[in-house]
Amino acid sequence: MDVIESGIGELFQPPDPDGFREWVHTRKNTKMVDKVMSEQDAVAKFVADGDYLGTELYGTVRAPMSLVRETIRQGRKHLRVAGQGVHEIDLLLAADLVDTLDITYIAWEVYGISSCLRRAVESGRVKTTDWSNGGITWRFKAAAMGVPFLPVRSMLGTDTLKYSAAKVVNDPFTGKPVCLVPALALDVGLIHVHKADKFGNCRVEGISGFVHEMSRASKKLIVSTEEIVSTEEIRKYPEQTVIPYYLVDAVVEAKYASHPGEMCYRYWRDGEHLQAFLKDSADPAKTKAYLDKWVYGVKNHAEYVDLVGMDRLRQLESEIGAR
Amino acid sequence: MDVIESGIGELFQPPDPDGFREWVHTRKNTKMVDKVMSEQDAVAKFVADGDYLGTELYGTVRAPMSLVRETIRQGRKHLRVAGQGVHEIDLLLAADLVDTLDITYIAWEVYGISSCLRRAVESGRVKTTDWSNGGITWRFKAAAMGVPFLPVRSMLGTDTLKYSAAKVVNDPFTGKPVCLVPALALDVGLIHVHKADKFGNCRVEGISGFVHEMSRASKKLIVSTEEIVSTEEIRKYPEQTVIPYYLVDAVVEAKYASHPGEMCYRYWRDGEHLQAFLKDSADPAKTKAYLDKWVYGVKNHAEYVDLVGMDRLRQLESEIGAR
Amino acid sequence: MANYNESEFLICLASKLMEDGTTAFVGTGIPMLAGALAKRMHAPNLVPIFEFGGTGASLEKLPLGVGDSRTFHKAVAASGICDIMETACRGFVEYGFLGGAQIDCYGNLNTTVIGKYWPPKVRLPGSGGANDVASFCWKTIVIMRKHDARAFVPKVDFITTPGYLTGPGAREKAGLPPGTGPYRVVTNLALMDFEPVTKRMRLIATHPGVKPEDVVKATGFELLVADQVGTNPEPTEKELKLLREEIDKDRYYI
Amino acid sequence: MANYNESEFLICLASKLMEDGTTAFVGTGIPMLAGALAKRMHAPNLVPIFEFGGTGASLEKLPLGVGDSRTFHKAVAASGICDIMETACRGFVEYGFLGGAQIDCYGNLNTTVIGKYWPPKVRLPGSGGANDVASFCWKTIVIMRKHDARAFVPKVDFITTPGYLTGPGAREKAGLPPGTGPYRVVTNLALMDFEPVTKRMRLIATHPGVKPEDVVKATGFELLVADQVGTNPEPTEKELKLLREEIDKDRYYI
Repeated sequence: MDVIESGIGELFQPPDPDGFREWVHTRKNTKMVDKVMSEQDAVAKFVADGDYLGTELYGTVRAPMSLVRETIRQGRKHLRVAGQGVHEIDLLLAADLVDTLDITYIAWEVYGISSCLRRAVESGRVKTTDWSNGGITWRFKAAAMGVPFLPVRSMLGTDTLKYSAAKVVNDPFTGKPVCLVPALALDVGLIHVHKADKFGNCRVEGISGFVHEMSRASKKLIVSTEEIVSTEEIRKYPEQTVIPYYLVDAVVEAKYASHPGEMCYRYWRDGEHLQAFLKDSADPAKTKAYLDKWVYGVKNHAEYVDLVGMDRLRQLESEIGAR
Repeated sequence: MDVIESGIGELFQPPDPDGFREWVHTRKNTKMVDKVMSEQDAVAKFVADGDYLGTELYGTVRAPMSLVRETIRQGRKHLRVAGQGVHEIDLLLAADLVDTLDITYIAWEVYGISSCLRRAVESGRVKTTDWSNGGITWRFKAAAMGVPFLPVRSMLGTDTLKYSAAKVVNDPFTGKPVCLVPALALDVGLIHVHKADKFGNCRVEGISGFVHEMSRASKKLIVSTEEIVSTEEIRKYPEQTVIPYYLVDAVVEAKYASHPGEMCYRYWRDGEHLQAFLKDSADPAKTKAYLDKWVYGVKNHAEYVDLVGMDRLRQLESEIGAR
Repeated sequence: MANYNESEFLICLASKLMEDGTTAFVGTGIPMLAGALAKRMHAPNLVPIFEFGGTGASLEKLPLGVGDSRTFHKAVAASGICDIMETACRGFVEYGFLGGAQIDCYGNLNTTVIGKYWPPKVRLPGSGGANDVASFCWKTIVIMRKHDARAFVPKVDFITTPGYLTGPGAREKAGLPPGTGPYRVVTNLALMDFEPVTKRMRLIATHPGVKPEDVVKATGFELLVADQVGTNPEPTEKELKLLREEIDKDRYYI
Repeated sequence: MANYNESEFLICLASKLMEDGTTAFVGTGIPMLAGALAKRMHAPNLVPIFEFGGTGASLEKLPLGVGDSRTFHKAVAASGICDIMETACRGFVEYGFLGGAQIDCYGNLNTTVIGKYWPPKVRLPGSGGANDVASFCWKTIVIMRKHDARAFVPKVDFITTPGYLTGPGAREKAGLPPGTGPYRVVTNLALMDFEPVTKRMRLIATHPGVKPEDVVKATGFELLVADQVGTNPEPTEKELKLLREEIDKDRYYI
């Protein structure tokens, strides 16, 4: 089972299952304790300069936008980021807080490509290592499984593999080449959910994206939630708990936290807001003005909600589809 | 990444992801077609002599007992079986239909050990390869992921590994030894669920056991269900679909099919029945008498239900805990 | 010539490539429009699959991304990216619809960088799920909105997503599942397939008014030409009406 | 000596080893009774974890297996075996409670075969989840109902489940997670730990009326004896009442 090929990309966060276990054993609390706190406290306590950070799902869909904005407000620097992203990573790039990117896709889907990404990478300010969406999610999954790598059958034969940090080996059972992606454990994960109790037991409605994998691959995990529910309710439908409490370090109540993105069954995306940012982001000065208004110009998510305005939010609520 | 150690156990079903893909491409139907049929037709069509067969969850809990009884009634022979099991595998062993076992645990939990297993293996009639529960489920998971193996951190250092067909290699990322378990794809999987629509979209309540992994690791999949629900209902809560229709070959409506085991939120186990079988199974003649009465002596699951009697079943329904 | 634009033509043609009752990975943009159109026209039982978890959505409203709530509205299942990608890896997804900035004669796609890797002249979005889709689906269909020598190049700057790589047998040698690969390329000028022996791109049909030599000339590599080059069907009134009044009434694409 | 039997003593002693507010893998049998008792006595916030998916169940009724509905009654999560085993692999489960037919001085357990592997003299159930539990949990606690030379052997016929394997450093060398291993052995006679340097089993406390030399004699290998051998506490009236009238009123075990 010799290594046939090794990607030449830098491994920004090497796999270390034993180190993860040690972290869990010494730093995580398996007691059910109340973890509800403000977004300021959560980010102050659990996001550090230089952290390797990840967000789920992505910028326009169930994204932890209020936590991302707070991270920017608190000026966390030299972040290393796992990027399947849209608005959330664009904001981090716009605020110049990112040093390295494990990138799979950063753009604006239907709206166009990312000016923030282009400036950051083309200038040489931000270093990149490329992966596929599957590839990076399987990296989270490897960390979530507590193993150092997973075998995958994509990325093979391409420059996506060459410029990644994956390896190719011959499978010792079939003899055929298979790609191995190294486990990716986050220093800190930010996840926004529909419902959580005060201990951190969480539910997500609709697609699960990679919430299962990323929540289990995070050394520190901050959850924001549209609403806090009772533990009695959690215990009634235990199969709906996608994130159990012991994974979670902080629970932040934050209604509309995914704005300007959508939250399925709650509110639709704010297309005007997103497109306005995307347009502004082509110009560094206008990008700064956006940050000044929507991030630095508010003290917290409550003020952000006021700035958006309840009329607008009610409108977005009316535009989301029912089940 | 040399192979440090190779288990000496026989690999009864070698991994073959490309073969699985070819099966899917030529034999599975991605159209949504009505798959409701009788258990007789389902077993006649989809269980063959010599098949590698698996069941989920296990003998006393959400087990596909009606399909197992029908498989025995139809006399399928030379089965190869993946065994984490209780009553369901005991019955297959009692009826002498099994040639080989990938065994992790076959016994009666709180009630005691299995006489059927002892007779079958100690006589040399049934060959075994041993695994841990985690190990065999990760084998299903490997097949479900479409990859030839998964790395795992258990089984290492033990005879469970030595007598398995796993391999130990040095992980090329950390340099530390890790166990590789080969993918295990079933020829046929039998699964009992709470709800399914006519196309095979299925829901399970409570713990999921290994339903996700086994359903995706089965070339042919027969599902029995406590009730058939409308596809409209399925489409209303798509996140509750644990088995999507395209995995399924047959849907069999079978209320009380887990009897004498339990079905969470529906009916509790029939402890008297189970313990009576366990006692009888110490004696080959009494074992045969049990089969004659409860398997061969009824034509189908409907007759089995009559034999058990609605009074008894209502009693078991009353004994199951609410949410 | 009927009253339609290039995007509308592209969407209608891509739509016709979507088979009823089959599974298809639907990416953002043209594939979503084509899928929504196909479901209303000839393929009501098409099962659209979106990489973040939606399977079998109704597509009553146009999704704006591969994870938004329209990708699992009235779906039969809403799981996550691993389940979807692994389902594709097991061979359950027939078609994958993709786009790219550059494509070569073997159908290899670039959506990562123009120029060298780092720092690049232009940083593009990256693979997203495209590499996985093209690795796993039985038939990949590439949609290129502008057929010219900047997009159809002898050598892509970066192979983001595998076509036939360096030619026959190369996918299998790399470890990709056998029997997979690019199947069709749809552009604003023509429809191409891949010649079975050499695995090189081949012109099989042009749009009304487009000559085969126009397509060859617009291609930056030597494009094979089938013995019989057909003509692609124009959009019908019904298709155009559906596109304009229902599917893309906000005009994201058309 | 108060009015209790060996099983009751064993259950009460095992129960006291369950720490409040921590996570513990609970296997079928004695561990379930001990867990149910601990939750009613000193450890109401014990989080019982069952291998087929139940996390944090109330244990109001005694589970009869590791997958039955009582293992997730009023639980905080009900997932599946992979999630649970992987959670343990990531280091989230502190204790694992196990039993076995044979045990050696390094705490290696046999629940697979007596005699040679195949065909064996006696075929036992197999590992079940025990191998995984003992590989991943920080502290494994072994419960042996009969302390004698048939069970406590110089060499187990089959190492189903890892103790310290061949001695210090062997687990790590095999690739098992560092810092893990057997922590206590509870029997009908005594309580043992593992001497930190040699990783050999060591007597640390006997039951009332049992002398250290009785335990040494009943052990088929050379049992180390701590400098200070304590006496294990007897079951209290309250514990016995709970066991007999609530937890195991059907007398599966006591």
